[in-house]
Amino acid sequence: MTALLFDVLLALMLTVLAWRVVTTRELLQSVVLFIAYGLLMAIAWTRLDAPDIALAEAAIGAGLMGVLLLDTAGELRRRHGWRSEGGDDDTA
Amino acid sequence: MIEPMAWCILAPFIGASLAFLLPGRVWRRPIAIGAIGATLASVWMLTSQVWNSGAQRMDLSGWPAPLGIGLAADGFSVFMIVMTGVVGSLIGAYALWHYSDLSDATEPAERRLFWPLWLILWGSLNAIYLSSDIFNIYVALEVITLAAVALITLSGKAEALVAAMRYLLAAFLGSLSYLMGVALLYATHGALDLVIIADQERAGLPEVGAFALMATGLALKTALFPMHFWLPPAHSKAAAPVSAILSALVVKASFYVLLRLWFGVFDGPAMYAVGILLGTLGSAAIIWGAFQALRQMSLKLLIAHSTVAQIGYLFLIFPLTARRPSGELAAAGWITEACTGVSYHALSHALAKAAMFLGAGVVLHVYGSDLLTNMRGMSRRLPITTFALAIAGVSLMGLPPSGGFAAKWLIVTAALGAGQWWWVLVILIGGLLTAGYIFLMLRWAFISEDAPIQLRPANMPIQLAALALALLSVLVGFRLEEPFQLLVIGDPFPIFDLP
Amino acid sequence: MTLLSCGYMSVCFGVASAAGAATPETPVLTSHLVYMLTACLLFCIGLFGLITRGHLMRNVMSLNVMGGGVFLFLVAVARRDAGESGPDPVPHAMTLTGIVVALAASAFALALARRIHSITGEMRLEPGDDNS
Amino acid sequence: MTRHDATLRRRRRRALLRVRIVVAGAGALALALLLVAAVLELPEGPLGLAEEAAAQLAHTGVDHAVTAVLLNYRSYDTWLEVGVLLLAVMAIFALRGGAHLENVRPAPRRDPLLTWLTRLLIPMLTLTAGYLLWLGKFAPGGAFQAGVVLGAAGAMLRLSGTPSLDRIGDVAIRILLAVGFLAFLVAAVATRLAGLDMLELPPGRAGDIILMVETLATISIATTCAVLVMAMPGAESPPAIAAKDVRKEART
Repeated sequence: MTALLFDVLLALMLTVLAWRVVTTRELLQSVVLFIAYGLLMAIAWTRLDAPDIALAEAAIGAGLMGVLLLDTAGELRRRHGWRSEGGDDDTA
Repeated sequence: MIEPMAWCILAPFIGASLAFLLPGRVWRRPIAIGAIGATLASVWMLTSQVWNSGAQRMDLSGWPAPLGIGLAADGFSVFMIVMTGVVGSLIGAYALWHYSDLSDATEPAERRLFWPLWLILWGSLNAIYLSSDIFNIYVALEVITLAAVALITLSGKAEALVAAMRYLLAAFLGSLSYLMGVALLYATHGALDLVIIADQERAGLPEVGAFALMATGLALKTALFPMHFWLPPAHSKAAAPVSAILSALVVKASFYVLLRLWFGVFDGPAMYAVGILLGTLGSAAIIWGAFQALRQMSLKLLIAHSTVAQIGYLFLIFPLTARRPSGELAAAGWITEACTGVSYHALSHALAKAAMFLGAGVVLHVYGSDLLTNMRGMSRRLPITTFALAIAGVSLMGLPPSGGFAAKWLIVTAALGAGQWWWVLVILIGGLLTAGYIFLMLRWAFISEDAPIQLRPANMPIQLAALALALLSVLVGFRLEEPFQLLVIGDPFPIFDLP
Repeated sequence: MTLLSCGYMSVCFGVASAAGAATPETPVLTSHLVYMLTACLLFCIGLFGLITRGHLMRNVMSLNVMGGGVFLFLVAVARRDAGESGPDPVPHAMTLTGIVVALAASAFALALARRIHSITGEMRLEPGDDNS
Repeated sequence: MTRHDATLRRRRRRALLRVRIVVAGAGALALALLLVAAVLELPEGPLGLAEEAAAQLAHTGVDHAVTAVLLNYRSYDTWLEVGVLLLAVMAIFALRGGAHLENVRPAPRRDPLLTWLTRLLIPMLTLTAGYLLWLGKFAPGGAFQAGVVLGAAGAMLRLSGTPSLDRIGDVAIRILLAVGFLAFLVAAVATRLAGLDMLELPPGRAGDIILMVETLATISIATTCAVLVMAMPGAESPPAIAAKDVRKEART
């Protein structure tokens, strides 16, 4: 039962993180949340007896993708200063 | 001795590797010509093998189907491979000139990367037509997507990059949707091989979900209305040979997969309502695409919108092969006409559309712009290209005696046989609109120019490549017997044999 | 947040016990079922993000969220089909392939987005309309 | 007047956005419901290929089932997957205006701490990659994980300003990138010429062949990952493309 509760909690956190990744206003925050999503996904896969995939996801999905995304976000900031930092949204 | 089936994939891949490793000027031409020649030879070997001894199947990695991946070739796959081979090598002949140092329109990077990208794309198109495994099809679809998008970006112009980005996002979404369907199918059947899944019992809701996801993903990749938004910019902003490859060949691959799934995996014909829905979307594409083409002022955009319309005809196969809720086939007795008509339409459209895009490439090269208003005096300056555009237009309109006419005639016959007369109406309106935009396009070519303008000279080989494709698109209308015999080998449309 | 989590948990349990009620001999809620349902949600959340946001980096992230859903589903299926020697390796291999393919496509998309940004100064496809 | 227009446009945009959100939300919700219903109707299992894969494991040359699927049962998929990675690099080269790594973003200034850290980490990362690669034979691990770790080492070299991939020349880079794809290609042709099915590995030597192919694939994957990180188009536009734009303008 504890294991199941852990699974449900993990599933819940994954869902909330995914939702925040797509809805957060701040771009950089979204990237960080995305990396957290990847790492959490790796944990879920360990729970599902898939250590290979967990390893790959941590290295590729969270690691390499994270580097590329952070680098791109940094590039945008270098070019625009803080102006367009969170400015992919002007819905109040 | 390697099977012709394997050669069809290996030959372009070997060519692609060589072209990537040896991009120098000295090697480019021999590698390209060698790869085209070797691939054509493999296609020829495969065709004669299937023609003489029926459908083929081989296991890869030495493991038969549930565990390993199988390659299978029946009449329909060979038909598509031959289409890709003929159209692809003529486009290749054009590209040999377009990406040579004689042409000043391209950059060294483009010339270096076109051949590896196009050859890998060719190989994976053949891989799709031969694959018998739904996950393998997913990987091959991704190879096609990445290669196609990279080809668009080759020209390096801002608008081409934006178009490529939109295409990449749409195709990526389509792939993921397809993959989710694969996951659902695997969860239901525990297998990935098309034949094995087809032999299992139908499984209700999970299968409906899988079909919805896969069909939507593939329709997005095929640019079925209203999911065609990415196609006109992507196909019109690329360089001429790339546009021809995309419009003539790439969109057909995802349609082929959809057709395979419809007949092979899901009991498509039983879904009457879905068939009608797909047919309706196809009709909307025919009307909307042609209507949009009428309004374009640039030659390549006009041709790209025409592709949206022509894709619509392909989707008429679904209502025509569906069963009525009562159980009998809607077009019983006319199934052969429906299936061969649509396959034939794919072929004649590939030939005609490649001819038009290559012709547009010649225009763009000579006039420096593809605005219709700039094409004045073209009939005298570029008689061969004008002729090619006109003939390809005849085939698109479906005037006799052309491949397009034969295809549309067959579809109309099947629709009347099925009692679904409304598709005939759509085809008629679509034909009229097509005639409209073709004449609108050609009108400018026959207006004499106001003042003599300085133009770049066009050389013969590229004009001949367009002309050859255009002539073929008409000539295929004269000989229907062999393609028909080829198409039924191995029973690719499993309802052929029903009364 | 707490409200949301309680709601989610009760939905999960409710759905699963309904499934369990339909076939009484199966366990009420298995962990792979939880993950399968979550996977479906993740897929749809990613789709929602892709349609509603216009920023290219967000599009890439949304697509990867969707991909995460697909892969989680596959891994959960592998767990469901576990034999004596562990979970089914075929969906695992499919997932691994899928992750690499998604990485390749995402890296290309990011590079393309950056190139577009350096030429046009825009990080979205329709500069005029704000569809972030 | 203009400000009024701007406000109006803004309001209309927001309304459009709201419509879009509602439509997308409804669509996604409907799809979610369909999927959830489908999942609840899935058969109980076990269904898949776990038993078959385990039964034949002894003939695959490896002891780890996932590696067996990737490099023996379904090696054709893995081949195409390596092809996808190669394509991603080609695509990025296309964006950069050529298959060369000179002119990648200027390396940052040397930082003593970073250099020290690099010296420490590179051997460790390389060892880890080798270990992961070898591990794949009988435990979780394998070419892709090893390749990414090795690629991270390459990216680190770059970060610390140490000359690495950007100095070894175009031809060498291309060979490193393509060698994984070529390994599968050679295996496909060679197995068939040896009278086996295409890509079929003879049980006796399968382990060695897999290790060889995996090593080559690891090299390609590592190079690919390093190039993906290093060669992302940056602020400076690649000279080839910039020059081209200028020429295009001059012509028209």
